[in-house]
Amino acid sequence: MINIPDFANASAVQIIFCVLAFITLLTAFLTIYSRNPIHSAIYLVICFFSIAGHYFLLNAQFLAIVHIIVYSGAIMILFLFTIMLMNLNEKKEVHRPRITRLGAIVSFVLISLILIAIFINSKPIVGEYTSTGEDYQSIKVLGKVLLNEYMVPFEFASVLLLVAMIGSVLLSKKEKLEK
Amino acid sequence: MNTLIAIIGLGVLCLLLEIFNLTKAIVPLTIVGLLAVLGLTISEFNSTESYYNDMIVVSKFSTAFSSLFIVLTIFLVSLSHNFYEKHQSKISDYIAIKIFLLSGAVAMVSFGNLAMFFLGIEILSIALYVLAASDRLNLKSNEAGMKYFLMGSFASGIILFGICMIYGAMGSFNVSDIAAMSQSAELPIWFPIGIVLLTIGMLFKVAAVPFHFWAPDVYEGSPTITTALMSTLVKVVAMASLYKLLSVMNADISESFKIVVVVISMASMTVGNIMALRQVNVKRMLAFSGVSHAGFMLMTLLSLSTSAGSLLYYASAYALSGIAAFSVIIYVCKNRDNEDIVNFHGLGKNNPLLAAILTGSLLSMAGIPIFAGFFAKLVLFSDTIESGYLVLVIVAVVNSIISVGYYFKLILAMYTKEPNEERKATPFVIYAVAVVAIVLNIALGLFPSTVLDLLV
Amino acid sequence: MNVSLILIILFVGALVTFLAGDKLASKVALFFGLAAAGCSIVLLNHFNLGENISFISQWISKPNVSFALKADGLSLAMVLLTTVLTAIITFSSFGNDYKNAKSFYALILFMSFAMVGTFLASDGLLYYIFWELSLIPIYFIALVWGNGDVEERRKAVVKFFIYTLAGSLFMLIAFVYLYQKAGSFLIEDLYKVTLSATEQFWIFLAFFLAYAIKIPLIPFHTWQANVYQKAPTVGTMLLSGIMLKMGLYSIIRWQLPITPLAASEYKYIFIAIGIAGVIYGSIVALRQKDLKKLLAYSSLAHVGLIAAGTYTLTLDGLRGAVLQMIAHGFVVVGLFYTAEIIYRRYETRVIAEMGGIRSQTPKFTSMFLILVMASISLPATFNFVGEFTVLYSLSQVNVWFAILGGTTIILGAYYMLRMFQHSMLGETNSKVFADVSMNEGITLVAIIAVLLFFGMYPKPIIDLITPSLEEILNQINRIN
Amino acid sequence: MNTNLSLLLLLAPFLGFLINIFFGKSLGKTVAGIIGTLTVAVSFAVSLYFFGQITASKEPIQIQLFDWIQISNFKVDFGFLLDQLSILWLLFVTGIGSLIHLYSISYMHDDEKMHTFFAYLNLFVFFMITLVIGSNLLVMFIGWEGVGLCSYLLIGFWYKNQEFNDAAKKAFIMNRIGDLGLLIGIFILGMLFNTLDFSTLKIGISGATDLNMYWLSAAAFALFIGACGKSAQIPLYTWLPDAMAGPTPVSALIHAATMVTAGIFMITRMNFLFDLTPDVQSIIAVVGAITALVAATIGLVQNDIKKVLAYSTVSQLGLMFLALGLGAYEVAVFHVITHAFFKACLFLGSGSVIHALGGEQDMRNMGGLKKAMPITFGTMLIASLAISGVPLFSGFFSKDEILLVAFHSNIPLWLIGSIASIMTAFYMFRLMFLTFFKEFRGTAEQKHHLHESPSLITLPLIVLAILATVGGLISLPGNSWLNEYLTPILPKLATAAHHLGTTEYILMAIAVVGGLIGIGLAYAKYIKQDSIPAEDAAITGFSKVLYNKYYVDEFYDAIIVKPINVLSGFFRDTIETSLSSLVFGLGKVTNEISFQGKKLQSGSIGLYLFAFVIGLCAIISYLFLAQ
Amino acid sequence: MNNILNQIGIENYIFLSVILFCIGVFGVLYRRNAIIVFMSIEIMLNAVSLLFVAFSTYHQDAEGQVFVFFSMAVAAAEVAVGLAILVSIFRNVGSITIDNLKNLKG
Repeated sequence: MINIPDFANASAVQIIFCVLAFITLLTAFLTIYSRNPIHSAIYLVICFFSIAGHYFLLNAQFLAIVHIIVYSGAIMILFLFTIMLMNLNEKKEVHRPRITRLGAIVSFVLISLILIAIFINSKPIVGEYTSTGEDYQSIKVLGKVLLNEYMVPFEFASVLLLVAMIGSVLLSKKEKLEK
Repeated sequence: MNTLIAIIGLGVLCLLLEIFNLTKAIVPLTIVGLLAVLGLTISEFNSTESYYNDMIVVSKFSTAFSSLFIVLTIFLVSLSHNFYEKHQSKISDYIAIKIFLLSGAVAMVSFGNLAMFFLGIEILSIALYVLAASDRLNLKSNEAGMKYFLMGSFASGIILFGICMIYGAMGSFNVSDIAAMSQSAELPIWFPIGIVLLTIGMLFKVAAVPFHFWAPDVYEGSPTITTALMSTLVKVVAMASLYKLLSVMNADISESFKIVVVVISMASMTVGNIMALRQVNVKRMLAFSGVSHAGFMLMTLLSLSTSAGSLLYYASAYALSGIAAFSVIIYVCKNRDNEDIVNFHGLGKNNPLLAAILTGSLLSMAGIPIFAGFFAKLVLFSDTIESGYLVLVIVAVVNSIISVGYYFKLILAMYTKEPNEERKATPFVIYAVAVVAIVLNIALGLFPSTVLDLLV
Repeated sequence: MNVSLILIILFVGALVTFLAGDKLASKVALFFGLAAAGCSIVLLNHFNLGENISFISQWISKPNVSFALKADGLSLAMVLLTTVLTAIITFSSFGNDYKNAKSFYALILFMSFAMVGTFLASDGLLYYIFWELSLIPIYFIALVWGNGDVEERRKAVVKFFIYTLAGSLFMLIAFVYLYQKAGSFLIEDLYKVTLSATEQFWIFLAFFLAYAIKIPLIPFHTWQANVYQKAPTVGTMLLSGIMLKMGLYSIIRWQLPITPLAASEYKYIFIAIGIAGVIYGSIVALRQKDLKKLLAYSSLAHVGLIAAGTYTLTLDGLRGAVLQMIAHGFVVVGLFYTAEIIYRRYETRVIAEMGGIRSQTPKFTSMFLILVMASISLPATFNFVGEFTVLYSLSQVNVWFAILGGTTIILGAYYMLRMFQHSMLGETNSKVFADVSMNEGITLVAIIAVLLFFGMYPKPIIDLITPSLEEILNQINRIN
Repeated sequence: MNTNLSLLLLLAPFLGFLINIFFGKSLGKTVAGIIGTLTVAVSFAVSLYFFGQITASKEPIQIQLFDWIQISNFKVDFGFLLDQLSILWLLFVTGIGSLIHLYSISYMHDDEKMHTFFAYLNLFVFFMITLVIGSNLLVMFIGWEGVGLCSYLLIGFWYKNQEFNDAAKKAFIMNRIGDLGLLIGIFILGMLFNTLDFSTLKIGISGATDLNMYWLSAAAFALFIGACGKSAQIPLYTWLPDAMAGPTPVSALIHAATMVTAGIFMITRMNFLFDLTPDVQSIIAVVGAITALVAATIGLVQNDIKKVLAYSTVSQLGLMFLALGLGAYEVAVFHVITHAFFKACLFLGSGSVIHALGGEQDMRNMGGLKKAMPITFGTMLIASLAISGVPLFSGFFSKDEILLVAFHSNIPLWLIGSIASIMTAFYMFRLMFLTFFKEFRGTAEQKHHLHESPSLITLPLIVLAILATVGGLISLPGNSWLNEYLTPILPKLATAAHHLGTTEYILMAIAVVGGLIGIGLAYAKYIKQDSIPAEDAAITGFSKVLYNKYYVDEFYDAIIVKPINVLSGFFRDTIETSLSSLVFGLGKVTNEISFQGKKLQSGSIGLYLFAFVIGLCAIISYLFLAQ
Repeated sequence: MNNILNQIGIENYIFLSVILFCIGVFGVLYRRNAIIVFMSIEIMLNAVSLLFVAFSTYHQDAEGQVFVFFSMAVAAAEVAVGLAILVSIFRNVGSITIDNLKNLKG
């Protein structure tokens, strides 16, 4: 069941969670709702930061930092760069036909209701969450896991990035034969 | 594992060759390299091993499918040279992307860890987005790339969500661990949700109804060779990995899930075939035909434990006839701005051999004996009846009948309409690929046991 | 020495014909056609000496499919019909100049190959494969070399193809279902399968659909007349002379013994369908304007009677059906050939545009008349032997069946004689009609000789087919 | 020996057929004619030999050649049975056949296809012999249908005239209706007795104790229908008058003397069956009587000389059936023989007349031929007297026997028969008077060409006239050679008492008087009153009905032929097209769905994703919420 | 060491992620500006990443967090390729409204 946070007796962690969750959802929503792409991008950055906040909350500091670097740093810059490049502003976008918007809202409501209903219906997790006490998320451990057990996927990810790189180049490189 | 490394090495080699200005050598070298890889893979056939903490698990299933993928890639690469005649400067990129795509495909059938699977499917997808949009001055190609990208990323999100739920339930990405744990009674509901989301993501990739909408548009818009790749290699890869995912992670899927599969399978066949009837564009028609074939292949999911051989056979039959068909389409539609049936008028007079090959491949897809497509359907029907879904088989049969309608539309166009232009020279490569593919198809039809019994 | 030899000859023949080039194709095809016919006669001889000329070898392990060719009297009779008619049909086409002749003749031989395979196969799947395979060549023959408006032809041929394929696919389901029960496709194993009444009914129906469309029985015949009309005469001959016999043969070989319960339970209905076809076909034939269409409907009537004979489940019914199948095969080929001969001279198939031919061509008229008489089963022609036996078996079931089925001899005479009268008799036609050429004469004489000889002396064929029919009848009458 | 001879008997005409059909043209007309005649004469000679043999031995000759058709519980041989009945038939078939062949040499000499004509005639004789000597019903059936074929060919001999072809076709189809009946009868007999062989059937039927009367009657009735077709009885008689379209010798041979008697032959053959089924016998008798009367009435007003004779034939056949129905097979046979003589003579005579008039057949355009054609006139007069039942001529004896038998069993039937006889006398002499007496009414040109026919034509006429005169001798009342001869076939004859009492003599007298009245009436009307039949349009009242043959043809046309044709049109235009469009309809519907479906594939990513999401929702909610 | 989930509960993380994910889905469906659609997809991926980390804590296992790296790599690659496609479309059409991409249909 959804635990309505009891703010009176809430611990600091709980309050932080709620605030972060609120910010995350709000900015995510605003990202979509905002009509100016630049605004959207800024909201998205805030959203990413709040997610990083969640990571911090969960004590995954390394991941949080990487997240900020990758998303807020790299990806968002890419977005902004593109937006600037295309010189977009909000006037260009016209409202979608009502039927499409209605469809979007319907499917949004449907999917969220269904997913939430399923999780609510499912057996709640009872009992204490285990805590082994072992270190499992420090940089050291992550590094070991990533470069020992997950060495192959790690290397394979490089292929992924290589493909993305070749692909992006392919799609934007001018050919010699082209006029 | 060796296969994977070799393929990636080959991809890098392609890139290097361009640096050394050896563009001419790329295609032949790649083909030779792929043949070597094929040999390597086949030599590993009977050795079941796992590598690097179960990241890659080589089994009969994986080697058999990997070999099929490699064979298909050889065909596709062979066709590339001709197709990219005017883009010689980029050919290394194209070939390299295809090789990397192959590596993703191989990873998708030989994964032992969901991370490998995820990365494999992403490599495959991203490579495909690029290839679909690769004719970048062509608006259709752009649109195809964009549509595929948007929907594909969406599906990726779903797949990722599914993996996440599985991880939440099991605490591991290792499929053998997951399989072991899936036998225990107390499972959080996250696991089945994860499986279902994963399956839906994969259904998108195989273009099953109602997740098929992208397929016709993307097939039509993409450069023909990419369409060939999508409709043969990628479809087969997606299907094989879906099969593998479901069979590896939990041995028996629930009855209600089977019902879902049955419904989707029926819907795919029916929608695919009916929609294909009125198509004018051949690629689009084959896209819908592919949707219906996806429906057929989904039937294997109903008898997971026994139907690996059937799937392999169906996949081979379908993909080989697809290759043959597309090589003819590439020939016919070269230098045309569309792939309408009009272009095929009179092919029977202009180029009887290619017309015969296209006819053969269409007949194979329609499931006419002695082509492999017939046995493919037969074993599927047999398996499905055995598992008790007679109704599904009847729907499948009705669909086979409908499918004849559009396959024959093309055949009719070739043989009864007057040609609208002079015949042009046919490159040797196209002949070779088409002939070899159709001969392989017929050989499979004559000796089905060779493939059917591989995965027993 | 075994029956696969015939298949090999025909298949190699098809290949060689294709490679021989347009000029030689017809002769090469005739050579192989004759070789196959000769081979089947030699094999028949071996068979009569008691040698085992069957052939079986494992083909696919899972599903369990064998390449099994079993030659018993019934199969051999049908093979003989096929090979001899193929040779005759090939020869009959000599007067015509076909475009892309090498493909044309190769397709004829290939079709013959598939049909022989259908008649010989004793493995359900193999049988099905040959069955389907025979569809492809005729499709192309009708499509590419057919006559009339292209659009119309395309419509007719595609309808034919889809229709027949639809029927046979249901048969495939039945086979697969049976396979699940039997674990093998071999006919012996399929005979052994025990099926409940419901299962038998559905399997029977699935088979029936395939055969009713192929034969065709009413109301599944709508493809027939159009295709017969549009196809080149060679194609029509192949279709009507041999291919529709595949359906009738299959009833005897596959449908009845596999589902005996259903067969005996519902036989009245199916006899009635057959007989309805007789009457319906005859009546529709009355007012056909196109010669080939008229012959098509006459064929519909005849096969209706044959089918009714098979469903009597009596030895007479089966035997009469087989005799009539062979006889009808020859006579219908002959009749379509006469249509072709007229077409070669007058370039029309419309009966009203003919007439007054007799006075110009006594020889042709005589032969045509003999064929007409044979087709309305005048005694002393082969057709009479078959028709008599079939009608006799029908009367054993119920005399009314015989009476209703027997209307064919009245109505048949009516439409055939009317056709003969308006196409051949009357004031001399102003257009010159050259008498039959050497080739045409030989073809027709060969057919007529067969019809008359076996009309008087059918014993060899009766002796050939009877033991195998008795065996099948035992299967039908087995106690489940 | 017997086998070879019987084959010679059978195959000689067939040989003639083959020679004439293949080489006739090169042989020349006369040679073709001679070959045709000789081959039949050979058969006649062989028949005579067999006749001698059988009168001596009294043993039927059975010949088996080979197995023909195999049925599950019996097999049908191809064999011959030469017994008294078949040899009797053989004699007059081949005998009259030879005469008519001879006649035809001259008659057909002007026809360019004379060799074909002889080929067909030979073929006919061949089939007729097969019919007669077949040892079982099926071999008989070969001949039965074979003569039908020849009849078809010969009626339509002048095939350029489509009306003649129509007549030929009609004859064939009418016969086929009967043939179906015959076949059904054969089936039932085969089913009941497991044989079709005459001799075994006879043993089977007479020996059996528990016969199924229902099926037996059905078989007999079915056989009778067959006989109706071939022997032109009501309701299947209309083909015979039309069959006069053929050359006159054909009418004489096939449609008067031989083929049409096949029905009587068959019923006599199967007498052991019919004797057991009195119901069917009465039907036969009634049908025969009515046919006799109806045909006679129609004959009264016909103007075509051959039509008169044709209806006369039908009427006489009716009388024979009357006899058959009353169980007096020997009488029927007797009348068959005498009828063959005088009717052949009449037809040939009329042929001679037609020949002389250059093809004119309408009696209104004849007259006064007596002087020009004395032989023809004389022979025809004899034949007419015979058919009218004037004493001492053959017809008197045979017809009288029939009436006698009828009187003994059923007075109304006798009455009908007698009236028919009177009418016969009337119309025959009407024919004679109109043709030979008074003045010639034809064109001047015809008159100029009038001549007696050549000797090849008159010779057969004379022979037949003699036979028509003395033919009655074979079965004189009270001392019948024929009855004695037929006793092995008709066992009842041995026990039947043949005495001539007062009743018989009175009846005889009545018949003679009746015949004379008929002649007298004709004389009164056509000689005294000098009347000539009116033009077609002027015929009114009942005679118009008669002249138009009771409108039976129109009636059949309206209730059978037209409906079938309409039905055919309906099937062709409506049922066929709708069945066809039903099948196409399925395709069209699918295509239409496809067409509408294309709109769904609108190209909008939003829609695609929407479908994706909805699909996802549906699956998930089905799997996790609905359970 | 205290498991932080004891205070918040894994369910809440699931709900948060699900809602975030659904907002992403909504964005993809709702917006027609391709860039915003891309951003929505990023939101979806991030929602999943968040859940990964939560589950990682739940299981006290590092693999979940490692997987997030891969997911980041994928996200980066996708964005790169996606934007490349977008740029090429923009060059051809001059607009990035995905509703204009309706040439392929039927």
